[in-house]
Amino acid sequence: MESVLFSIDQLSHRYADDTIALKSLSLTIKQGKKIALLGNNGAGKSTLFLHLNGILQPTSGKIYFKGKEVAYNRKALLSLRRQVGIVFQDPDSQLFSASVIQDISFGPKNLGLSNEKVLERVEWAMEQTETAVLKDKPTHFLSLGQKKRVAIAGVLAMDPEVIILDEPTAGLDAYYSKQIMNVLNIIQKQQKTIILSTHDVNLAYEWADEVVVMHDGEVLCHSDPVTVFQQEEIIKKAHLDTPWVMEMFQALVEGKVISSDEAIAQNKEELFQKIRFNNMKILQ
Amino acid sequence: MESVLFSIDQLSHRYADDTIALKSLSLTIKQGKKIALLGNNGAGKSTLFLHLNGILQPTSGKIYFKGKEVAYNRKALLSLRRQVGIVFQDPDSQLFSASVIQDISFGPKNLGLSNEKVLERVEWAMEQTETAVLKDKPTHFLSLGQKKRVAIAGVLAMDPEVIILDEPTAGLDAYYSKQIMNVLNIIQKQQKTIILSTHDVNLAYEWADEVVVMHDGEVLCHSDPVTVFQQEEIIKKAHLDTPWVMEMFQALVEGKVISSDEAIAQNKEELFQKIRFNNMKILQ
Amino acid sequence: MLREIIKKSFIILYFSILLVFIPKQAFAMHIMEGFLPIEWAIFWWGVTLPSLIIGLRSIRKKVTEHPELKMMLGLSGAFAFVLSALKIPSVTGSCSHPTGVGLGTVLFGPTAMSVIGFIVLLFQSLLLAHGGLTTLGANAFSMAVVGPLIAYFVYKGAKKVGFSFAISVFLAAALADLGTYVVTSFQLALAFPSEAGGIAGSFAKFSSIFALTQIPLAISEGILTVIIMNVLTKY
Amino acid sequence: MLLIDKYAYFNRLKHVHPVEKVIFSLCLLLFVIIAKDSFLSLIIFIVMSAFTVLAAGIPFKYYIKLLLLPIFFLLSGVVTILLSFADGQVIVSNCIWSAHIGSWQVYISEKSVEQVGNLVAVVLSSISCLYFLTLTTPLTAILHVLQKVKLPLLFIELVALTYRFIFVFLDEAANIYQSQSSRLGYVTVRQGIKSLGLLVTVLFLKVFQRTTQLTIAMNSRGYEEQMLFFEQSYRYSLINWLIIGGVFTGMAVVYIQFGGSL
Repeated sequence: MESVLFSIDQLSHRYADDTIALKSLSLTIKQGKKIALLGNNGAGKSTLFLHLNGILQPTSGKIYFKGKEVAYNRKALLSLRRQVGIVFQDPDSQLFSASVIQDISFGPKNLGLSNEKVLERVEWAMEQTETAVLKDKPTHFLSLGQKKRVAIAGVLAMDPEVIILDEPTAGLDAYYSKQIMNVLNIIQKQQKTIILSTHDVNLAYEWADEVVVMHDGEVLCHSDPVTVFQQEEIIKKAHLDTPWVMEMFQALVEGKVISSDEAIAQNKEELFQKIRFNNMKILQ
Repeated sequence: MESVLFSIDQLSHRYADDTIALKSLSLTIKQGKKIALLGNNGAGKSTLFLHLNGILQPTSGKIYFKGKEVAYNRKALLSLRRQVGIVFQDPDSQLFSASVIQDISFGPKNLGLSNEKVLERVEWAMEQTETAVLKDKPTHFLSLGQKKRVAIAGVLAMDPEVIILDEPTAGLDAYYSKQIMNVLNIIQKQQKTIILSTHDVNLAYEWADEVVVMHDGEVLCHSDPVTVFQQEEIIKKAHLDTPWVMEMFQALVEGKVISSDEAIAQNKEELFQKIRFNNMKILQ
Repeated sequence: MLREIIKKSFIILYFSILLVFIPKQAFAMHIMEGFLPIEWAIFWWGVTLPSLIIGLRSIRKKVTEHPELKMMLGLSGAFAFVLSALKIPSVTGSCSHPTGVGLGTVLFGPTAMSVIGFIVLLFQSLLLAHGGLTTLGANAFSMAVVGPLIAYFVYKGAKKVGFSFAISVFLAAALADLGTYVVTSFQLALAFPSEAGGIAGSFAKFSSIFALTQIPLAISEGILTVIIMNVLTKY
Repeated sequence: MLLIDKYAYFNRLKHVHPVEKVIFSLCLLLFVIIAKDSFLSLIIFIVMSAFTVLAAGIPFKYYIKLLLLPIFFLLSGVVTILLSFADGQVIVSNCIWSAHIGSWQVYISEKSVEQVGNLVAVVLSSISCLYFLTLTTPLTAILHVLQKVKLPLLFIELVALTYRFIFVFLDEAANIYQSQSSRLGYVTVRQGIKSLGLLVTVLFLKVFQRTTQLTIAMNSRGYEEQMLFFEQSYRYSLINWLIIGGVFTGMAVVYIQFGGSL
């Protein structure tokens, strides 16, 4: 059963200095999905995220969470933020406590849990993100990759149903990026919804169930990765690249290496398999 | 003729807090090359860069610039810094002036040039980096991509022979990354040497003449991109990925789509051409 | 005795009426542009300038030894400005703005702080429309000269007497804040003596009005500074 | 985030020579305060507001909002001056309103009403002069003027650095605040003070961090002891000087003809 989590209706946002960040954007987000948000710098991704957490209020339009309109009184916000966690892009602005364990416990403590409960949550979150060894380290001694994992742990410890991540792999090398993506896969197995923004079209293509392309405060396209990246016009308009697996697949179809009837490869392994398969056909 | 620009001999660096950032590293950098420095966070890339500009002094070992040992008196440093420019990763820590033109003119002013000369240099640098339209804008209204270009312009305006860039494309989307790389290509045509550090193996593979892989304060490997990325052990040790063009090429050779005698593809276009060529062979 | 009580209850009434006028964001302590008569504006500029010059001289001396100090001071000015643009969740439910004078002084000393304070006030009048240019001298005297001095001496004195670090910091920050408002009230009283009570009567009126916002603010600023210094010393 | 700053860069008078704008606004400001004349003040208030809204194109609504900004200070100051206290037995002359409370009386005298009326006019007029300057002149241009009047370079350097990093730290403060709110950091006052303390601490540590990075970056570009500022070229305009001269003459005539008439 796919229940609707967020339903955004004609959402517009205009900042105090009159810049318009979102232009009557409508979007539906279903439970348990892995959603990638693509778009260039300044497309409005971060503004949208801040709305999903109730930090910004719409200039016009409405946001429904689990069918109820989002309200902005203290009690409603408390309940919304308990269920929706955001991991921000710059971990330096997210980690504000002196030590790792203090930082991870910031959220659960604010939920008013008992000390034992908080500790339980924190330990669980550290286990999921493999940050237990960093526990007593001061946050400013961590590497970027470690900081990002601690930031994720801090949100996980609040046990939200939806986790939003702003550019979780930006600035990380391949090794740490994979580590982060592994953490996300573990989380997703627990039926949590994950929404992330990224510049990495290859990551989005291979990882996401759904891809949302944003440009200039609007949603250009929202569908499964293959459908989205086949729309060349949209990809060009949003200044995106085509994922190389897809580009390669198309080149191989054109080059008659892969038959044009074959389903498009969704990741590197599938592509390699198709090439091996072609080879076997030739040998036969 | 390839003259040697930097010759680094057994360079070690130990910070005041006793972390050892460089371990008797030796490296030769030739004039007019495009060099990519790869390595995970904490490999010592930034420390190395600060040595090349005379900001850090070696704990042991020597650095020669154009055959002469680098000295650390004021006059020698001024001359070194006139010839070697660094663009740092975070433009907010590099741009200290409120207006773009003030910032770009800072370096040339320090060289003691006349106002007209300064203006000439600034205008030239703005033209190269396509920042002339930003001229009168205050720094705080610029986007990240614009700030990065202004930071490059500020270094270019000093007309150095070597330009060092720390992660010039980090945090930028595909569109702005390409813009930065275009700027670098323009600069390189003027016989300048460019050294950049990056996490993006695909960029390094396609762009660089030489790739240097660093790990834990040491140089693991220094050669042309193809040779470097063929050494699987080293790539693994430095937590790097194989560039997809190369990986794909190998898969196609294994899949017998491309003959194993063929030279390895150095970029996407070459790879596509080889596939088309294969197709034609089959048709014949 | 009865008289005293009635007087007090009357003052309370008077303040409750005033409270109605307090908008959400009260920038109470900056004397606004044009409020001071020209002779007083000039007078306070004249009082403030010497301490600015002394401050600049002492900075110049230190900068030749440690060039990075200049960057440090500039960045601290930016920090102090940003601090003053933040809202403290205050005990009264309204929001107030920390001045950061106490914090800066404990860290940099009063002479450097007077220059930084002056620059911050300049930016507040130019970018936030708090205070003004003709009244900058008076505002700088209360907030950038007297405030830092009080913070400095209270902190040193409290340490000497043997108070704990936290209490010394709290007293320094809170008293600097209170001292600032007393000076501002005095400046206003000098410029606008009341008919009946003269300068003293006018001072009583101004200082009791500002006490309303400033005492809770001084307490929250003191607590905030202690929290910050505590965390900072742990780093 | 700072709207005054934004308008300073995007208004129709941004290219006017900053020296002209500074002289225009500051001289009128001084004139208002020295003359202390209600009628003159009202005229100058209208003229300056017209320059700000009509000539520079600052939105009228925003301008009104700015005028209301110091209202608390003005009201509390005005009420304080207006009301006087005295012992109930004293007979007050020239009193237009009074009330007895117990053995005390509170009253408003004719003189204080006059003083307050004049004060409000002068204050309004002065802030209109200040706002004209801040809404039309970017800080980068004001720095240029500070150089022209030969203020100590160290002072200008500190002002310039402060200005640049105000925006860097504002951004960072906003980011930290948002991430704290998303983890429920500001739900109660207690949590709020604690979270704000953490925010300020982190921000303060960033001052040190950025100082180190900035020093390195500046050294790498040949920085020695002083920041050398590039002389920017602005053009003086005869028409502007004529307008400035015209307004001054006009105001002087108003003052001489109608001075003290209100």
